Amino acid sequence: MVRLVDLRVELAGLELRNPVVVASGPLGVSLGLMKRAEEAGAAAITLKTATLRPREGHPNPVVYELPYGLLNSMGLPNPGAEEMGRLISEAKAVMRVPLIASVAAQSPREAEEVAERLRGADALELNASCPHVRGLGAELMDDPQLVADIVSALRSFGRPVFVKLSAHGDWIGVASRALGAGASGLVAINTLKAMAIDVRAKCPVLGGVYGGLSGPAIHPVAVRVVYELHREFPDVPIIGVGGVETWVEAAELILAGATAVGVATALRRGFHVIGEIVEGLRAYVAGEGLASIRELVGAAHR
Amino acid sequence: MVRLVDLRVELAGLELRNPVVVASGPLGVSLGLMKRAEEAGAAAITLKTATLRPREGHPNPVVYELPYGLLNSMGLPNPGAEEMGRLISEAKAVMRVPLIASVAAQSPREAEEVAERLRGADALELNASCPHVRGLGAELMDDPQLVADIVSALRSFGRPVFVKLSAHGDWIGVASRALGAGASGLVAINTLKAMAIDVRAKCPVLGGVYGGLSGPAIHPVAVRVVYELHREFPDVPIIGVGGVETWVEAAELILAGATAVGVATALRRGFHVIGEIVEGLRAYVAGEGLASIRELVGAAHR
Amino acid sequence: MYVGSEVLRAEPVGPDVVRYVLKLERRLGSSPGQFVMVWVPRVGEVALSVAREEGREIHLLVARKGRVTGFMHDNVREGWRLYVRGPLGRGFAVAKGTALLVGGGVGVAPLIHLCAALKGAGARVVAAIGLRSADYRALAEDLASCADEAHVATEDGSLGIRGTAVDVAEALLSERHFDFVYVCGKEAMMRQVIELAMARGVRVEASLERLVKCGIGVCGACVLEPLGLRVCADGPAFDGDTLTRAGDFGRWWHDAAGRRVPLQP
Amino acid sequence: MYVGSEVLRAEPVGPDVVRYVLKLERRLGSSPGQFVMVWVPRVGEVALSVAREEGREIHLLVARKGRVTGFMHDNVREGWRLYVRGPLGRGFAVAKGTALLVGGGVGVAPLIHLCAALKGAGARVVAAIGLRSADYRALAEDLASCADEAHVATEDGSLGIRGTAVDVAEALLSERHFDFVYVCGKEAMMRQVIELAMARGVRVEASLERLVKCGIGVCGACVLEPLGLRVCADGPAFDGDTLTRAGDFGRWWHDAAGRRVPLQP
Ligand SMILES: Cc1cc2nc3c(=O)[nH]c(=O)nc-3n(C[C@H](O)[C@H](O)[C@H](O)COP(=O)(O)OP(=O)(O)OC[C@H]3O[C@@H](n4cnc5c(N)ncnc54)[C@H](O)[C@@H]3O)c2cc1C
Ligand SMILES: Cc1cc2nc3c(=O)[nH]c(=O)nc-3n(C[C@H](O)[C@H](O)[C@H](O)COP(=O)(O)OP(=O)(O)OC[C@H]3O[C@@H](n4cnc5c(N)ncnc54)[C@H](O)[C@@H]3O)c2cc1C
Ligand SMILES: Cc1cc2nc3c(=O)[nH]c(=O)nc-3n(C[C@H](O)[C@H](O)[C@H](O)COP(=O)(O)O)c2cc1C
Ligand SMILES: Cc1cc2nc3c(=O)[nH]c(=O)nc-3n(C[C@H](O)[C@H](O)[C@H](O)COP(=O)(O)O)c2cc1C
Ligand code: FES
Ligand code: FES
Repeated sequence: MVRLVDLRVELAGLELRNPVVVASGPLGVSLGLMKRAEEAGAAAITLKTATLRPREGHPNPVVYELPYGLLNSMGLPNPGAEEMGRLISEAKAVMRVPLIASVAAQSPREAEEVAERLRGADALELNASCPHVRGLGAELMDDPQLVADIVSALRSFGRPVFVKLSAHGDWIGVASRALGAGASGLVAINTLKAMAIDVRAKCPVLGGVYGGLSGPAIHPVAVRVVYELHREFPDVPIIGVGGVETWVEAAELILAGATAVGVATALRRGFHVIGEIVEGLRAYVAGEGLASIRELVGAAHR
Repeated sequence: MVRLVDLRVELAGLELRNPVVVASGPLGVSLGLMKRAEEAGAAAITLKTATLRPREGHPNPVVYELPYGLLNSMGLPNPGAEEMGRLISEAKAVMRVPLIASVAAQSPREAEEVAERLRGADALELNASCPHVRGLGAELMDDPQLVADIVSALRSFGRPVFVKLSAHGDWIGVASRALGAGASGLVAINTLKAMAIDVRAKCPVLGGVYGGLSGPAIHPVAVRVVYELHREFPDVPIIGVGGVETWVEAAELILAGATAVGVATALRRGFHVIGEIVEGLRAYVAGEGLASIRELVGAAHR
Repeated sequence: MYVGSEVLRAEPVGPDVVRYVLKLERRLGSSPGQFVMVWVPRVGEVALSVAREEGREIHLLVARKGRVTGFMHDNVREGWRLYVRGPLGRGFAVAKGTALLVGGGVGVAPLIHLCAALKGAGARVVAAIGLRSADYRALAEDLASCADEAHVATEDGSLGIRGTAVDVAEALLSERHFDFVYVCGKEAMMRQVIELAMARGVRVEASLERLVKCGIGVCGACVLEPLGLRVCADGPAFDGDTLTRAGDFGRWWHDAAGRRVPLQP
Repeated sequence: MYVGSEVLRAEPVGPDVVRYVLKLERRLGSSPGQFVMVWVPRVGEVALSVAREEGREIHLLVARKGRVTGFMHDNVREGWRLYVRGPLGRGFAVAKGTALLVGGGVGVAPLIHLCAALKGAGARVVAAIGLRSADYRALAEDLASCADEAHVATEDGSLGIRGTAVDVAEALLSERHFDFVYVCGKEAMMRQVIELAMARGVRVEASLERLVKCGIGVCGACVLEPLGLRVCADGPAFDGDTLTRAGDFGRWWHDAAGRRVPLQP
């Protein structure tokens, strides 16, 4: 007997039907894929990170599969903020779940220009953590003041602003400054900086040389980052991301302090994983004799 | 037909019969285990990290097994530098391979006191990277000047000094300062900061709450760190550590720029893994038609 | 996680098409219509259909297109090492009965693999092959010799009838009954064949190409809108019904930056 | 990677020993002599021998020793959830013929599991059980009822003969032939039994306890010098020959910091 349980959560003003969100990346710039994710049960969709101008990304190979995760070196390919904005308008017309637009920029000015074009989205996420693109993404982690300034700029659009953190660098410090500048929530973690070398070819495999490690391998790292962020900032909503393959990893991140969880690499097994995670969480909450999943957020700290 | 190949490498003055070294930790403080590792083929032994005074470490559970790695939160248990020094003297009398003593300290003064007692070892390794002990280990990564000062202090014992880096923090910066202060080589990487929560018990599993992730999960991160270190410091010997389970991962680290590789987590499968890695490397070098494994060090950069 | 391979043979089968026969370190285990990503170290990686698999050997038919395929044609000879990941994607449904296989140029590649499987399953196979000219004769050979019956058309009439694979297919579909049609070639051509088959109530599958980056369904590069079909993971083989609902089919393409651009003819 | 379990029963089998019967979420699959690490969330984790395994149920015999076992005795009742990892270590060699099982106090735990396996393998089992007093009667029951023949000794003579398990074992070994001796208890006791058996050329195995931290052989906490034997991974069951060469056996112990300290008697 599965009891009636309430999976809804509120995330910096966004009303989510359950805590499972698609993380930035796997859906590329496809409305069709967004719809498939929504139909599979996702409670919100994060768009592919957009830059001001179009980017082709790194040459192939862009991924390297490992038994316990995935290395990717996409290099933030995207059609630029202008086209991403058009996609968002189209998507808003047909999607019922909130859309979170992901922004990459090197200055507050640039971030504003990007966000201006993405204003149709329900929330903005600053990608301060992409490990395989020079100048964009993770380099921001070294400059907390810049992150704060970009957050201030993004705030002006009247949408919740999330900051996506890397597990490298001083994420507590960056989070603290970003929150001080008005960020509404945090997303953690992005992929870990990594690479692969083929021992026969004797050279790096990825076209971009460096890549980001995702999937099960990084899950224990994500749990730790989310746990510490929640301990430092107990009132701040967090989207926990990293190695969520089943409801178990999702539950771990929620217990650590995440209000919602993001899924990326697991989608290589198909969109059905989203529904499986949602239903698994439902059974878990019921099995624990609770009425709402909200009671579990941060419960591992108690 | 396996051709005769030369597996010997030279590591900051240490002559190694092959590139496979036991990393700090798995052998605890046991001369018997060191001998077993030597008999299994290890070319050098790193001792458990020693602190000035004895430490009991964290309460159980101290490990959490994952399909793709291991979380440990030992908490640097060790009998203190005095007893470790006695062990080293005993060991030097019966072991033929070099012994590397690992030092944890919070100040140059303390490091000197520790190293003074460990001076029987063939080399010293500064543990600047243990992720689960407050004040000792990874916190050093935030203070490159302190690392440099400790390295200077350790240099006075006339032994090669290695610095063991974390993949968190500014390891390039720390390495650069350490080398400036006279470090002879680098060891990378230590475990990644991580943790596990049990979803039924709804609390952290490890007695020390936080732990370090090792094994296959961290291997691509180790490859990247070693690759970048070798690019920055092409003449500096590196012991590459992280997820070496077979000769393949060992070869990857060597191609990335490591002169030797360290093995820890793989030993849970038994000491025979050391011999398997050594023999696998021998066959690999032969299969590539090379005379010496030294030709492969850093070859992925070419 | 690449499987290493050695190039056993690299033989031109047309002015700008080379057949590569690779010996892999271990069996691939592909089904017809699946593809592999072939990595040329320090150069790049491209998607290629498995044209044949026997033991540890696979055949690839590679048309010169751009950077990587150009490098392969110019440099990759017998004895080279190539690195393969796969098999990837979802291949054709192998049906019983009588099948019509319609291939345009290098599009015959997955059909060769399919033909062998169909024959193995006891089907009767008729092939309709369109080539630019008789210079591509060798490209058609494998499929022609596998099929029970093969019809070749060339644009200039230098071999077989003058015309396209569509012309041949249309004639065959008009005069006989087929249980299944499989097609691979340019999208405009595939569109026409799908229409011909569906108009006659014959089940049809087509194998598509799009810009493939990850090859495993996690990046969205290869998507067909508005259905959100990933060629690399939901395909490359799709049934005709699905493709008629995929507006992009035959019309739009996503470039490397994900911009929607008109499909080159 | 713990297996969750529910405590089905927690029954005292002596003044400071409790038998816990756990129902696991899935089968453990232990062989006799193997152990598990039992995690009591927010309290700690201890090594315990599997005293019996039937389907998804396992038995543990837990002596009050310190922090964790004390907490268990005081709090862990029917309905509690405990978390188990294992089976760990290398257990006893299950031999045929006639076996003598010598258990001191809670040391009977692995012998109960072993007895069932020996009986299953067609062996004849004689048990020699040493207890402090008749108050521990229940602790001996499982082994006594499994064995073909059981002899009990108590230190105060309140049950069976007055004396120790060693006294019983010595008498039995002097009067009959055994193919194998298995012993578990205090190390001083085990040393004596091993000597008795080896003097008569009888194969003998003993199950050891040491301070176990990781339980999987990667930390060195449980080591016996000078052989570098890890109780958790190379043992806990060792043969007599190995143990006579392990100088620490019966003499030295490593404390939590890894200091070598005399073994408490
Ligand atoms: C599932 C699948 C199976 C395929 N099977 C085969 C096969 O068996 N034989 C074969 O020769 N080719 C096949 N292809 C196409 C092949 O992957 C491309 O021709 C190749 O990637 C081009 O790489 P390049 O570096 O040589 O060209 P590039 O330097 O990348 O230049 C190619 C140019 O052509 C355009 N283009 C047109 N179609 C494609 C395409 N499908 N992929 C990439 N670029 C394209 C690009 O936009 C670009 O401008 C297949 C593709 C897919 C997706
Ligand atoms: C392979 C194996 C199988 C075991 N099987 C059983 C069993 O079936 N039943 C049972 O009751 N016990 C068993 N033990 C012993 C049990 O693990 C310890 O008694 C327990 O860990 C003590 O934990 P504690 O927190 O209660 O005591 P603590 O608070 O840790 O205090 C225990 C004190 O006793 C000392 N001590 C003496 N022997 C041990 C030991 N072996 N482990 C830890 N501390 C020790 C410690 O140094 C410490 O001072 C087994 C041990 C091993 C290694
Ligand atoms: C193919 C791929 C593309 C990604 N692209 C982006 C991106 O554009 N922006 C971003 O912030 N994160 C991106 N990520 C990171 C994911 O959003 C996520 O943080 C990371 O993969 C960890 O989650 P996972 O283990 O569930 O994959 C990408 C990940 C993958 C695998
Ligand atoms: C149980 C255990 C104990 C360890 N103890 C130490 C230590 O005392 N000092 C240290 O520098 N590293 C220690 N390490 C880290 C290893 O030396 C090594 O850097 C890390 O585990 C990555 O290598 P691996 O993937 O081969 O395990 C320990 C690792 C493990 C698993
Ligand atoms: S190429 Fe990445 S989803 Fe198809
Ligand atoms: S307890 Fe760690 S090696 Fe045995």
